[in-house]
Amino acid sequence: MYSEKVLEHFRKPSNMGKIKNASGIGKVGNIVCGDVMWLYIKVGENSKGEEVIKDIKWQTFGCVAALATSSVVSELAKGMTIENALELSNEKIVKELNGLPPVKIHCSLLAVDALHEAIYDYLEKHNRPIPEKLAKKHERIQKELKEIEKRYKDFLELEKRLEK
Amino acid sequence: MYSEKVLEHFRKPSNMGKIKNASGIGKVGNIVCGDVMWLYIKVGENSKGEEVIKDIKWQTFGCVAALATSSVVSELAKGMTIENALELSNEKIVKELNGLPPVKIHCSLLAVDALHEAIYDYLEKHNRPIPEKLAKKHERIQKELKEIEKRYKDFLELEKRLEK
Amino acid sequence: MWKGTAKTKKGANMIYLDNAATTQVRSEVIEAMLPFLDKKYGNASSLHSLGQEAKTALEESRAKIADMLEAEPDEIIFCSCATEANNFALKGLAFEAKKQGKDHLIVSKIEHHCVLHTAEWLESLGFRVTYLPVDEYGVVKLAELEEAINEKTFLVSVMYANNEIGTIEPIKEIAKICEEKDVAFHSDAVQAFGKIPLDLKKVDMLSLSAHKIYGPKGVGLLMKRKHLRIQPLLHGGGHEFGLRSGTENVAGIVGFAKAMELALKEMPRESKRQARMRDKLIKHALQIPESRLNGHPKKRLPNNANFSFRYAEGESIVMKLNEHGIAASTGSACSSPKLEPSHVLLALGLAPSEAHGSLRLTLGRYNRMEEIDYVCKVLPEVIEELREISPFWHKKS
Amino acid sequence: MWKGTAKTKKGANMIYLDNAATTQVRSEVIEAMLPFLDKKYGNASSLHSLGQEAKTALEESRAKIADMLEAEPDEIIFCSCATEANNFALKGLAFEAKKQGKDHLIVSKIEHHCVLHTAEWLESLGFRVTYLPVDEYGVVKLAELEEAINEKTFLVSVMYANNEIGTIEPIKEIAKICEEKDVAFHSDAVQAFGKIPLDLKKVDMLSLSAHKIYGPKGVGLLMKRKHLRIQPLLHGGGHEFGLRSGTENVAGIVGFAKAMELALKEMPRESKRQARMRDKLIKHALQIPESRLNGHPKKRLPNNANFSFRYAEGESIVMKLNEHGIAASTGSACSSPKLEPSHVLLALGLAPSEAHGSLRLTLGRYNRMEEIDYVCKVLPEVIEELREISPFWHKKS
Ligand SMILES: Cc1ncc(COP(=O)(O)O)c(C=O)c1O
Ligand SMILES: Cc1ncc(COP(=O)(O)O)c(C=O)c1O
Repeated sequence: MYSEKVLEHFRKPSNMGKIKNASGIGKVGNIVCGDVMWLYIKVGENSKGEEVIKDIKWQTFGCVAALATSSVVSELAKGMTIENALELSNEKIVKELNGLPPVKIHCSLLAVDALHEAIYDYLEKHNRPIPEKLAKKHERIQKELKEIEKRYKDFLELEKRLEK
Repeated sequence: MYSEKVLEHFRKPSNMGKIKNASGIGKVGNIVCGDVMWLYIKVGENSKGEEVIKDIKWQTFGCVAALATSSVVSELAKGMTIENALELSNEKIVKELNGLPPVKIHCSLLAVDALHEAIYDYLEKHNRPIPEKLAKKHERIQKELKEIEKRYKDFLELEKRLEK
Repeated sequence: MWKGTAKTKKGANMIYLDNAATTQVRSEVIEAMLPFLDKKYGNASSLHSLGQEAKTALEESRAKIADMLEAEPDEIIFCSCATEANNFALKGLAFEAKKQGKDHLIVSKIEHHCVLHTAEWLESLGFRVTYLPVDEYGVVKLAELEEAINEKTFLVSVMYANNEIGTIEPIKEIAKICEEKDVAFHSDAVQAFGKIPLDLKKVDMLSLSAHKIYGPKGVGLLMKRKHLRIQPLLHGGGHEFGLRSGTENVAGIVGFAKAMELALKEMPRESKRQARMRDKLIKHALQIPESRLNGHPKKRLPNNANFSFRYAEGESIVMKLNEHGIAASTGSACSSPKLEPSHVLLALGLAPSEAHGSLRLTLGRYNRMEEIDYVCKVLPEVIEELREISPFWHKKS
Repeated sequence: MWKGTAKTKKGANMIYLDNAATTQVRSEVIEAMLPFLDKKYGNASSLHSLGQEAKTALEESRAKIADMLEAEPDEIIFCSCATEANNFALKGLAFEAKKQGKDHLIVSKIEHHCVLHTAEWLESLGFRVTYLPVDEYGVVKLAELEEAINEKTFLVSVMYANNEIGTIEPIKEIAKICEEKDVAFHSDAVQAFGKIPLDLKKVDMLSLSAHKIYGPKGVGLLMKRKHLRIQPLLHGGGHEFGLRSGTENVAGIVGFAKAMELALKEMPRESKRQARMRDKLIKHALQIPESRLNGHPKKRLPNNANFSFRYAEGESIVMKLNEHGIAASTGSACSSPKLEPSHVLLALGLAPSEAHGSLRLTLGRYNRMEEIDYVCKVLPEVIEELREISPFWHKKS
């Protein structure tokens, strides 16, 4: 069901790990859904003086598609200007992976969301203006998260029980 | 589905044909049902002076089971006293053939009916008293025939059209 | 043990003229199937390589078949036989249509029992069914079809060609009427596929069975257009686009695709060759007194000959022929022999003596003209023999 | 091409630990099937010798199987898979029960999807369904069963052993309750047959599938006691005592009978041998931190091990193992992978991180202890690797 490209990323994912003192962190997904991505970015300047994603790392709990999309998003975004990174779409990710099974398309969404959330986090922390589109997206992501937590309250309680 | 015994009778049926100047004829079944038997008997006396079936022949239109039961009934009845022939049952026929498929059991009934109708015909023609059981059976057979002719009137009309 | 690829195969040294009942699996098909029974045994739903290998074979077969039927791959739903496909088509659409307030379906009077009895079952649940009459050759009456369709009608089901008498139905015209009236059209093409070219552009659902075209028993398919919503007949794990659950019979499906491919490839040649044998059979059989050809004289399958011989009963004919090493059938080979004459022959308006005296000879790719010559010699003898025993014949002569 | 009878078979050089999903067809079974694909291809409903030869093989298989299940031959109804058998059992009885004014059925929460989704479909038609809870090991709660039965209840369906977690249900006790309350009892024994001895005396209906016991895909059966009336799911030619129409898959059925026979013969030895491998797997897997065994520690199938490894996602575990040449599964191998965690694990009360981190290893007759040793070495590495990438694990450590 997975393309060879997906499997390659799954076998040898790029940029996995954590950035200490990251410029921004995006945390998306929820354990109840089985996919969680944390994405770290380090923002810097390129030779032209533009703000770019100097470094990027991620930690993902999830299926093959979740791991592969994390990896490919990190590869694509690395070195990109913030502006361009905000234009990154899940179609682009799916295409880059030579397609994903229909049931797994949501994973590509998740990876792009994680990147954009990290950028939001960076912009907010630095009191920078937040583009309207990004603000809306952030709102949607947070709302969805709340809804899931509400809907699966009992299920999440079980998780808390385990943590003890 | 058929026992080897049934197939033997089918392959080499005994006593098939017609008796000219038969003592009695039994005609049972109907073309709409797909099985028709005409059974001829010649009655005579045996050495003990008893009335016996000296000769027996049959003509049958029907399936393998119909042909085989015609054959086996004729074999069994040949030489029997009238009394014994009236005791011949379809269970006996089925047993003699080492069984019949459930959907074909009715064929064994038909063959015994034909024999008993021939005896009825003989007794009636000679103004002989008719045992009550046989009279009842004759009534039943004739009633069933009428019912079938009534029920399948349209179908039988088609047959008449063909005869023209 | 499996010994390989004889081009001409035979079973039990019989002259097999019952190819409408079932066919011998082709050597090429057995060979295509074997790896999926043996080494490539994965479950097509499993994630690991063995599973994915099976999945790939499954989807390749689906794509090939879709191509042959001018359909999309996700319009091909594999199942266990044509009986299932027909039950699925009728019931699946009926339960869905009910939600839209539609409750009427139309089937021809000469459909296979698996369509007719399904329609009757739906009647027992409150659906209404029109049983469409046919003419004396078994051709569905188009004017009556047009009249029967009303605003509650959700489905018309007419077979592509009849399994007993071989009559080919006017599928294009029926499909056109259904399209105009916006009613779904299903066709049981079990006997037609691989024998005549099919025009499926306006057919919404189509049923096929592998074992009728030199494939294995236990595999069939329903082709169903995407625009048409139907409910599953088998609920479960969600296989086959959620429409037919149950672990896919990969070996069977691979064999099915292979059998279809070969059937289409050989069709031009085989249909001509078999038609020649059929025509010889017809010519000789009709020289027997009081015989008739059932079905359409022209619009009939190249491999089907169906006769009535008055005063010779069908089962007995078949068994006499069997004694001569010829495998034939009286009507359809459905369940165990029943007492009623064929519903198809009755629908044609045959008289009792004709309906009970029917013989179906269906040709296949392993038949040879010499076999037919032998049958032409034996058949009149067999009919004569049986008529000799029959009371009616003597009455006449 | 078929090369014959290796005693130890392997596909694609994998260590196959997904025997609950499907199994490799045994050489003996392939050999039993082949003649019925090749020379003995008759339709079991045909009157001629080729047909009768098939019929005889069919009925001999039926008689053998009836014997193994302590049933009568006419209580064995062949069909295409266990999915069909389960749909047939539930729907067939439901439509019949409705006529008697009964409309309530009870199924356990951990039934296979083909039971659960069938029950849901019946709900959509107005039937009422009780989904019976299980304890933390997956054992059905008998007291709740007793309470759930009412005068409208026509059926209780509880599987003999669960396909994901291997838990064996208290079938004897359930059957006794059903008998006392005069409710029919159906059990899906797909995973249990050939692994543990079955006690079927008080079971009214039983489902089996051939491909789980080294038989072919595409064959299953429903054992149904004569006293119980059910409606057909597939209407048609009236095959299988009028209860399941469609040309019988003779080759498949002959293979099924053979597979069952061999499974029972080898059961005493194989179940012990496989249990030893299972126990080794369990011992080693539970040494991995934050792992748990799902299902009952004692009352479990000899060939099933099911684990949760927190913070290592199931699909990824399976695919990592696949990279190491090990074929495993996360939960059931049903349809294509879905997003929800297994309904079985949820019914046990597992937390999200456990439910998403499950791994099912199911043993079979071709597995060897050396393979298990290798798996015990690889598994901890794989889990470790995946946890390395996971945000949660780092948070903890
Ligand atoms: C026209 C037609 N439809 C349906 C069927 C049913 O096919 P199967 O027995 O494979 O279910 C048959 C054959 O028996 C047939 O000839
Ligand atoms: C317990 C159980 N029931 C039913 C089934 C369905 O079997 P099949 O896919 O052969 O229809 C399976 C296997 O998938 C199973 O494990």
